[in-house]
Amino acid sequence: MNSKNSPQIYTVSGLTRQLKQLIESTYPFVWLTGEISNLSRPASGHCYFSLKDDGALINGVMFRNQLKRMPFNPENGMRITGMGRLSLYEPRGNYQIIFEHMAPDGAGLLHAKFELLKKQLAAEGLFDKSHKSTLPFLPLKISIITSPTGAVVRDIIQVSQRRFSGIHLEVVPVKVQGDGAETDIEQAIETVNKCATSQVIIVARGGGSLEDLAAFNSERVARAVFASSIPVVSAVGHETDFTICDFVSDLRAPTPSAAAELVLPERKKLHRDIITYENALETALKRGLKHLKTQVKTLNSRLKNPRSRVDDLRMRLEDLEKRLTGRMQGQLKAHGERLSWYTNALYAASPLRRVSEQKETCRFLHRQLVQSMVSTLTSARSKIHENHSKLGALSPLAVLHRGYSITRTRDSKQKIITDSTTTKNGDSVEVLLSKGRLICQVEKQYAQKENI
Amino acid sequence: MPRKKTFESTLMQLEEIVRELESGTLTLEESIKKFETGMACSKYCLQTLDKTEKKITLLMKDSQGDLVEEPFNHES
Amino acid sequence: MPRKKTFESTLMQLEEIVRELESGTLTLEESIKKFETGMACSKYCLQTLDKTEKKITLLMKDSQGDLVEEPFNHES
Amino acid sequence: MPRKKTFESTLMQLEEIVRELESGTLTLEESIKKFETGMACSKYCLQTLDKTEKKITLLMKDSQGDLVEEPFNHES
Amino acid sequence: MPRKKTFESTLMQLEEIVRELESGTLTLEESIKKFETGMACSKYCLQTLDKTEKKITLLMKDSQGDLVEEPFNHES
Amino acid sequence: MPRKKTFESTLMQLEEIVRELESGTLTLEESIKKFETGMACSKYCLQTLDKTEKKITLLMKDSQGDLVEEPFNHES
Amino acid sequence: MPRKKTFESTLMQLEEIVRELESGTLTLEESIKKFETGMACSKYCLQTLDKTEKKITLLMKDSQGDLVEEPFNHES
Repeated sequence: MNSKNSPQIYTVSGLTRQLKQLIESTYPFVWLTGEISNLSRPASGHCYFSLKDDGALINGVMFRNQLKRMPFNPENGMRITGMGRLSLYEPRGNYQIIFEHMAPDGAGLLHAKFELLKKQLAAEGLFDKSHKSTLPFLPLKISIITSPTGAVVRDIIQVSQRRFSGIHLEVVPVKVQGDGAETDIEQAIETVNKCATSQVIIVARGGGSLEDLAAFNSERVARAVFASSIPVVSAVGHETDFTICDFVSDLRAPTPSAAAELVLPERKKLHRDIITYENALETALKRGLKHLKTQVKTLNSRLKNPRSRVDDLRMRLEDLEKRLTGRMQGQLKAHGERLSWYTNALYAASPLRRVSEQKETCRFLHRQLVQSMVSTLTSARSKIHENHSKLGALSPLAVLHRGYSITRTRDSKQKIITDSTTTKNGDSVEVLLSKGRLICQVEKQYAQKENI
Repeated sequence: MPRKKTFESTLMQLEEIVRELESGTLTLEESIKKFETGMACSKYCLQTLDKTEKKITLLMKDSQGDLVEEPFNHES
Repeated sequence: MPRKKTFESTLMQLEEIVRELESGTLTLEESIKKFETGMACSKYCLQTLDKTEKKITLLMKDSQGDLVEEPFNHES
Repeated sequence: MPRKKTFESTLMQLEEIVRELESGTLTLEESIKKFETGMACSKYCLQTLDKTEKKITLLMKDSQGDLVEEPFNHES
Repeated sequence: MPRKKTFESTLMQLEEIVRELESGTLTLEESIKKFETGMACSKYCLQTLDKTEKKITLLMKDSQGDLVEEPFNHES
Repeated sequence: MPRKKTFESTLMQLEEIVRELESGTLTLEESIKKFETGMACSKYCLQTLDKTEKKITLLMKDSQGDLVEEPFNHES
Repeated sequence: MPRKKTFESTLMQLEEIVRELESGTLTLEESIKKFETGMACSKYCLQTLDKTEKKITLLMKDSQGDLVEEPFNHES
């Protein structure tokens, strides 16, 4: 409610903040021209000054980093044109301009414009690396946008032919300086793109002052370079001079002849390279082959011929067979020997000898038998003879030889008659004589002792 | 532009093949194939080097504003 | 044959055979078979290498032949 | 025969027989039987070796001969 | 005869007989019988050895002869 | 005779008879009887020995003769 | 005579008679009787011996005879 009717009341800080935002967003970059006064350079190295004209004064500052890049030293009373951004310093409530770049008036303006354009285009991304296309390795046609006269075109052609003679060089003549140069270059780039036969465009010019190079710093040329679908090599000025064209181009060459060198490979070197590759191919393959061959040959030599194994086996087999037959024959021989030994022993132990011994025993016994029988008989006979002769010697009849005789009864008793009285007359008696006997009859008996 | 691409890619292919062959990791059959391809690449590149035309011209607009190509005599 | 016979596989087979033969664990029959196969492998490898060598020589000659046809004029 | 007769198994049989014969524990009748078997083994081994040698000779001769297009058919 | 008559058993019988004969403890009749048996044993052994020798000679001759395709049929 | 008349027993009988006869203790009649028996014994022994001798001679002659297929039939 | 008359008993009788006769104690009559008996004994003995000798000669002749040619040389 209050806010609707009653006036808005700011705090100092609040207002200051809003002012700061307002100022800083409204004037991110401003170009400002004026006269330097109140210049002071404290120990910090920054440079504080005021820039004034007839009617007003504005505080300015340039920091040490930017100061370093300045080609001149700012002084009091010097009129300069500079570029910077407005900034409000809240604690003091004052504003100032922080210069990025400044230059003494005159040349300074042109330079400042260059810097501005460069910044703008950079902000737009024209310089971005992502937009830069790579150059063809070997362009077949090169368009050279430059002045058809003078050293620049000659240098480029010379270097190109030295490096790679068989290339199509197309010179697109343009004014490179003064009125119309900007348009010429712009149109030349467009034309070459329209023809679309070239693979590279070289935009070239010799060195010169900033004014001389104005066309190459122009926004139109820059945009034409950026728009070109054919890669553009910028070769403007000598070494240290950079142009907007340099920044936009796909490649910046320090000099025109350098541009030719960058765009074209050296044919001799290429040829040499290819031959080298070719040789490397051959060498590598041959080395590989040689290696493989060695490997195969080594393996081949290691591939053991089984013949030696066959020989070994043959020897082993022969040995086994020799042992087999040797053993068998040996066994047979041993058996044979044993058999013959036992056979001989059998013969030796044959009962033949025993038989003959027994025979001998038998015969001996037989002889003994007979002998003992014979001796038995002989001894019996001699015993009988002995007794017989003894008997003979003892014979009681021996007296008869002397004339005696013996008279016996003739009865069974054969009793010797020694007493005549024992007889009767008529008795038959037997008288034994030395030789023979007599049978007598008793006739008479006489008594004892009467007979003598 | 097809041809422009081919010289460079062929040269690169050749380089790659040399690297592969020198690495010694290929089989013999692959090696031979690569070698063959490499030789073809080499041949193609060498021929390309030989066959590029040698020409210096001047691109002009005639009175009607049409483009004309004229020989450019840079030696004068 | 089920799988394609390549130089490398043949070489590997040869190596394997040499190793097996050297191990001395094969029977006589196996030895002979292995030896036979080994000889065939060795032969095949050597022939393949020879053929390859010839092919390379041919390719190299071919590539130099054309070059001679169209010499570099900037070298003359 | 139930199992395949190989050179090695036959040689081993022969060795076993020789060992048995040399042990002196066999009867004459057993010895003769063993001997007979041993001789048969020996014969078989010898013949196998002869055949093998011939085969090797052939292989060696062959290996110095012509190119063999497909040397691996005995493996398929 | 209950058990098979072998060369060894016969030779042993012969040995026993010789020992018995040499011992002198046999009766004449026994001696005769033993001797007779001993003679028979000796004869049998000798004949067995002769046959064996012939067989071995034959086998050894045979082993240097022709190829035998299937020498192990007596084992089956 | 109750027990089998053997050579040995007969020989022993003969020996006994001789001893008895030599002892002189026999009567004549006994002697004659013994003598008679002794003569018979002697005769038997000698005849047995003769037969035996012939048999052995025959056997030994035979052992150098022809092959006997089955010499052990007296053991069966 | 109760007991069997044997050669030995007869011989003993004869000896007894001789001894009695030698003793001289006998009467003539006894002597003559003894003598006569002695003579008979002697005769008997001799006859017995003769018979025996004949028998033995017969036996010996029977036992091949050749062993003892003539054993009783007292008869010659």
